[in-house]
Amino acid sequence: MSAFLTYLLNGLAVGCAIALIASGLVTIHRVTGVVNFAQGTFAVVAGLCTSSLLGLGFPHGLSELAAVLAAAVAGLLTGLAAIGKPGTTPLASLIVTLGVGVLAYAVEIVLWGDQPRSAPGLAGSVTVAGAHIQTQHLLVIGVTAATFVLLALFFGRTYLGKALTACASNPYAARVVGIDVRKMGLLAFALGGLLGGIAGVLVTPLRPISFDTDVTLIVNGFAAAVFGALTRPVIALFGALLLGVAETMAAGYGYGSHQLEVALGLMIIVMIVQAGRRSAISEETV
Amino acid sequence: MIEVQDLVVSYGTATALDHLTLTVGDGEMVALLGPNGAGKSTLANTLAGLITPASGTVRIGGRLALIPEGRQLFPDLSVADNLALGGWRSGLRDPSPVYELLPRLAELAGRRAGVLSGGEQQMVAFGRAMMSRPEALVVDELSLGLAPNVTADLAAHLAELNRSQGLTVLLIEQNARLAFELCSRAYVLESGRLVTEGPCAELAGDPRVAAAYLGGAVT
Amino acid sequence: GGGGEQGSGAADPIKVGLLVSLTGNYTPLGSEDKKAVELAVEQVNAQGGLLGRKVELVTRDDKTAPDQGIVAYNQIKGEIDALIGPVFSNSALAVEPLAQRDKMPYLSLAPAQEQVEPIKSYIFVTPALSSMYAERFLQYIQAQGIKTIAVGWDSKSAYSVSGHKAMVALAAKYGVTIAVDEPYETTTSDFSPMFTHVRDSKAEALVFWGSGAPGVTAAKQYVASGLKTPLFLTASQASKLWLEPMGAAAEGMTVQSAIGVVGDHLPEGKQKQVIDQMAKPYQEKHGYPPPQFAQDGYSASLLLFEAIRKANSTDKTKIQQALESMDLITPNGRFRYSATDHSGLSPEYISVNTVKNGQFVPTEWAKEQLTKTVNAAG
Amino acid sequence: MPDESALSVSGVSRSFGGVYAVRDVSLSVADGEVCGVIGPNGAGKSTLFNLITGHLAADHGRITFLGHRVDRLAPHRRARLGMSIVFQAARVFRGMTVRENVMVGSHGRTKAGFVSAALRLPRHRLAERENAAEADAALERVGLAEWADRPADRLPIGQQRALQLARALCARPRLLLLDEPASGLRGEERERLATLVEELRASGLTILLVEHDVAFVTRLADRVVVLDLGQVIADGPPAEIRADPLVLAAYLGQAS
Amino acid sequence: MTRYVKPAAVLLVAAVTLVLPATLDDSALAVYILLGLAAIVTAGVSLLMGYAGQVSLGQGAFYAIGAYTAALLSLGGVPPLAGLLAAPVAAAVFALVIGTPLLRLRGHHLAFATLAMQLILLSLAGQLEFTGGDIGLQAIPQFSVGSFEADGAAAYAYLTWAGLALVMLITHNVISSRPGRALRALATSETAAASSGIPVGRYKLVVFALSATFAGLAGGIYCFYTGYVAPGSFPVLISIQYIVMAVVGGLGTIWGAVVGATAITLLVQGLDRLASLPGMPTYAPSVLSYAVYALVLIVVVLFMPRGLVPALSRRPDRKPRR
Ligand SMILES: Nc1ncnc2c1ncn2[C@@H]1O[C@H](COP(=O)(O)OP(=O)(O)OP(=O)(O)O)[C@@H](O)[C@H]1O
Ligand SMILES: Nc1ncnc2c1ncn2[C@@H]1O[C@H](COP(=O)(O)OP(=O)(O)OP(=O)(O)O)[C@@H](O)[C@H]1O
Ligand SMILES: [Mg+2]
Ligand SMILES: [Mg+2]
Repeated sequence: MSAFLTYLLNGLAVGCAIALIASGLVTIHRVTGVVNFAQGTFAVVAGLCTSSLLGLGFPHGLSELAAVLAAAVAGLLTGLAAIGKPGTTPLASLIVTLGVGVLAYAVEIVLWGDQPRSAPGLAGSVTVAGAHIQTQHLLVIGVTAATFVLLALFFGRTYLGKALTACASNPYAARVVGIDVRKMGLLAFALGGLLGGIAGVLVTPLRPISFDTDVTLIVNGFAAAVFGALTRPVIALFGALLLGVAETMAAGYGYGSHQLEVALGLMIIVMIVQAGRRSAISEETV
Repeated sequence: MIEVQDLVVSYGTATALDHLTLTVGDGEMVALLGPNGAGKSTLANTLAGLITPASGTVRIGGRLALIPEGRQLFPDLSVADNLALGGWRSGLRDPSPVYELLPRLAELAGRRAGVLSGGEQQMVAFGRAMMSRPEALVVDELSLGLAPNVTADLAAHLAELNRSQGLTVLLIEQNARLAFELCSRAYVLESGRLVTEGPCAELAGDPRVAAAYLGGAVT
Repeated sequence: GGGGEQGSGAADPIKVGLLVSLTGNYTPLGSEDKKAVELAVEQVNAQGGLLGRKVELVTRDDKTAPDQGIVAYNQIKGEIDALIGPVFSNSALAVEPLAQRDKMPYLSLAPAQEQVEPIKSYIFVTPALSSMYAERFLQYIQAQGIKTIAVGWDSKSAYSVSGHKAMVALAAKYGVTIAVDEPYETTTSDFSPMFTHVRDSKAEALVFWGSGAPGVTAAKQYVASGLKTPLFLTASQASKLWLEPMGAAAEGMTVQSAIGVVGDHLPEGKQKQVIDQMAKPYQEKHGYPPPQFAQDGYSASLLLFEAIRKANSTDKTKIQQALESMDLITPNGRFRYSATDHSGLSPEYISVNTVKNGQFVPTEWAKEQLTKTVNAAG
Repeated sequence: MPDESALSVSGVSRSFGGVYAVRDVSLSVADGEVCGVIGPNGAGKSTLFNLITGHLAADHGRITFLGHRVDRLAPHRRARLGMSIVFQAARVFRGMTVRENVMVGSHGRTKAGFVSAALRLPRHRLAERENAAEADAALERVGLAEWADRPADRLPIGQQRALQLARALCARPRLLLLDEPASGLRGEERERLATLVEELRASGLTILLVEHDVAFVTRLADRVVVLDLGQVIADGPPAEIRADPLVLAAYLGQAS
Repeated sequence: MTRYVKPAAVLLVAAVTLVLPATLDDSALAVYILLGLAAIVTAGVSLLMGYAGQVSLGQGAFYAIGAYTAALLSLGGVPPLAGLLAAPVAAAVFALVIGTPLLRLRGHHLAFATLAMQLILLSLAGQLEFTGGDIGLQAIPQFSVGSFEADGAAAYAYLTWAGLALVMLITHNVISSRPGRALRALATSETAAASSGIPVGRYKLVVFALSATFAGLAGGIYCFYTGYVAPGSFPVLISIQYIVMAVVGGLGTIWGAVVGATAITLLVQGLDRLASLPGMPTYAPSVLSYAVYALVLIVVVLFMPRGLVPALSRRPDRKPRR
């Protein structure tokens, strides 16, 4: 039983880290309709920044904060490239974000070299009902919970959140009612950068980060975000948790070398079942 | 309220509006007629600042709202949110005045706008424009998809607003009978140019206009 | 293909191909290899070159992708006299059949077992094979009186898969039982299931196979998990790439390494001298001691240079013949290639260390063993 | 009556999250009949059309078309049996010319598959030429002939609707469902459309027509069905319907 | 006048294609072959995405299936020609089998599912005995037909470009006819397509399989050319690269695939050459190739959002057909 609980709790923590990447993807897509393949980059930038700042002797807290802000700036810059030019289609923007991700490799290598870096986080572990879990994992779970509550409230309840959603739902109509779609898109990218930064800062103590870690991060994050149709944070969170728990459970019960297949296969099956319930005509609302 | 001087708008190489000049005075209701592709919607979009003209000037003397062609709602948001966002410029957030005018929308408030029927969407589009408390309103097809009684109600409401608050209206409408009933003056646009203009009563008598716009399936 | 020797007047440089990953996943490894090979070339040229000719490097990037390795090889095969090949096993395996077909002397930087099983006459390996690391650990484990172990291994890494396979095959020989046999994937980010299984077993040590990120992730989570079973790591972790992110948490952990990594702890002699010949200038130039991959690159260069000297020619067949009778001490240890052995090294050149003050320090057992080995080699 | 009817709908319902859009609707349309369907906004007219054409699945009820039970068939199977629909919202195929759009209409009654297309068999070329000719004829009929080579998505709204009609005709349907075909058309164009519908009726086509222009419906329909809140509240000849107090209250208001 | 421009251009391209392999050296030929293979796969991506509107982020999986099929068969003693012909067939059959459930998904869901499919497939190939695990399959025999053996790179170049010509011809014929119109129609509206009698599900499946066929063919040629196949040869990034090629060349154009594949391959190879020149600092290859590649990509996509072909040819490729 305690083994099960260990797997479950750790799986939730793994899922939460994925969810943070997904949250940025969802935020940006929900507002701009762009799938941001540079999302993993924001986490990498924040992770590398934290590691450098801590290395330079800056205190915890300040280092992390500065790193998250740096990621937000990276988000804004990505946004300027991806949606700054009028008439860029979402597909073109997607390719631009891919390009930005690659460009970031060059910048990161010049600034930080190509070796993986790490940063100290919360040390030690706690035992909950006989289950061991790292303190840093608890932190990840806590921050994720808070982030998603805020995000869900922001998009679901606040006027600004709805205006942001409106931008991707129908950009033309958004302009008709007077919303500055471009500015809102940039805001979303900055917010996406911020969320990616939070993910990076939290994950770096758990696993080393190098310039190309973004690929792993984005694959998982993309899976979770797509689960929530790239627009619904809470469902994306469920997707991420499903992914994380499935992976840990697979490893826990003897399928350690098939974690990936089990987790991804499960996601595909759930998606197909969901899709069976939707009709084409209701998805094609004009 | 609306002053258009020598306006030219083009899509790539195609000219949609060709040196167009027209005015709509404060508190006036003016109809704009024209065949498909005449450039009516292009003009509406230009007035709302959504298209940048190639040359010429557009002057708007107050807050302008547009009811765009084809409803153009936010399909993923609820009816209530669609209406609330109509108040982005005016700061009005509470859609209850619209519900009073269109009680049907109150029933639909929580539904996703994308699944509404055509006419229901048109009502939301109308309500959304009202939420911005416009001083001038450009309507691109008021009656589109609406049941006759609803069309009549909305037309009456526009007339009432015009009377009580001096709302300026530029009405683009294929149902010329309705347009002539509601408006005092009309412009007729063809291929991006004005071909006729004048008081509605006069135009209704013009045989060419009558044939093109008033004819049809009248029993 | 072919050619390249027609106009080999005395002034023409000897061209050595270097094909490593300079972009892609294996960049950190490939770039260390490149630095080391460049250093060796610099040194040999400073001594007047080989056969009175300068040595020139022709470097290409395999982008950590086999097909790109092939493209790159095809681009340079016409102009080079010998090749130092990819550190990424898959690239190496892709290029090797071509090199064999072209009769191109080829020194591989990849540790995959398959390169020498079966033996291809032109293909030689410089890093210790993972089976050697496996055997060395079992020797150590036996010496420590440990009977039951747990093994964690990356099912997606060729290095780790063959290391695990060798360990399973050899365990009985050293009287060791494997109580927990736990695969994971390179992308695994949470190792708590493995630690839970180890905790619930009788294992007295956990041997962890893996390279890159999992090595750090698992070791950190090991510390956090509070597991008491000692953690044994293989040579992939014997570099600053692992030490730096681990920081103080690494203290006391057991990590294997090639002999070159612990040069400071060796008795004076030929072996120590060779290690210093590389480590000192490397440290000066790059600011940190040469990691394992750099040693591999440097060793490969020394082996190739020696073969050319012995062959007294850049004729490819002659170089191959010289390699097959090679006996040379390098930072990786003493290589004795033969017609039946193209990996040349033996487990005796592997050290088992403990991390102390952020350094790899050989255990007492290892010190004893290495001293014996080094003295025997002279 | 069911025997000679082209289409018969009986007891069909469909709800969305508890709200009935169509509730226990039964109606039948005789072969060659033009049946008008009117009703307030949100009455369920378009939903009914979607149920008939199969784009939505009915919760209950049965639908038969030309003697086939169709309520379980996929939309394209129903189309192949001879149903064509002109949607309320214009759905033109982007990135294709007007003629290509119309040629798609003939898909259900032509054969050439991937293999014969890939190999460019002579039979296939011949079929293509015939299709193009038929598409041009359909375009001529709806007055779009001169637009044939233009990209369809740039057409003004009115033309897009005409294009949809041409595409439907190109399928040579037995039953044509028109959802507000006259909306967005001015007088002259309405007249042309009315004439076209009359011609089609004369050629024996069965037509279901939704339209808010009551004058248009009364002129063309043999019979009018009135829906309100998903249910049929009246069914009869146009003149009768226009005088029905229930209909006046729910739909026509004072306006007519 | 313009009537003759297009055939003339096609003839010119064909002539250049035929002459090139004879004049290029091995190193250039390698690029030429990989470029042709990439173009074949990209043509499938372009057909699937540009015409039928379905996104696949897993096209590399079909490439891999083609390669493994041909490799396993010819290692098992089957004549290479039969192996090569089996490659596209196997890829198509696989696409039909997995497409049946996967194509119920739309848009991003489909993109993710295909990506995951490739990850799963590679992971399995890396663990199964008969596929050679992570090490893969080596010493695949040279391609041969009867007694003629293709041992020089030039022979593979001809094989590749013949394959590409075939793929382009099929694409061209398909998209401009009845099934092609149906595909282009369902890309905009599945509903409207279905009401015109188009069996939407089946058509999506067929075009998915057709694009897989192309990728499988390329994979078959690839395995004979390199003589080596392993999971690492088909990373997920390769699938993304095909999409980039298709978009850069111009989605929904026949020539876009070739132009996109050419532009990207030459750019990448050129940068590679430049960066590994002697005297470059250690980081140069990565920094230079990442930075320049990214900048070129961004600039092209921003300033030619519809791709190189439409931008260069002003008139869209899709001519109305009579
Ligand atoms: N985005 C566009 N790109 C190119 N041409 C366009 C575009 N939008 C409209 N046009 C063209 O501009 C002209 C005017 O179109 P507009 O939509 O303004 O006409 P309209 O009078 O509103 O017609 P309708 O009565 O059908 O609504 C038409 O010829 C149309 O084809
Ligand atoms: N997918 C759906 N989900 C929820 N409600 C729906 C959905 N589709 C339709 N409805 C509701 O069903 C009712 C009937 O819609 P329908 O489109 O059939 O009306 P209609 O009679 O065609 O109206 P109109 O004349 O305005 O076009 C409407 O209230 C609509 O909001
Ligand atoms: Mg218009
Ligand atoms: Mg309707």
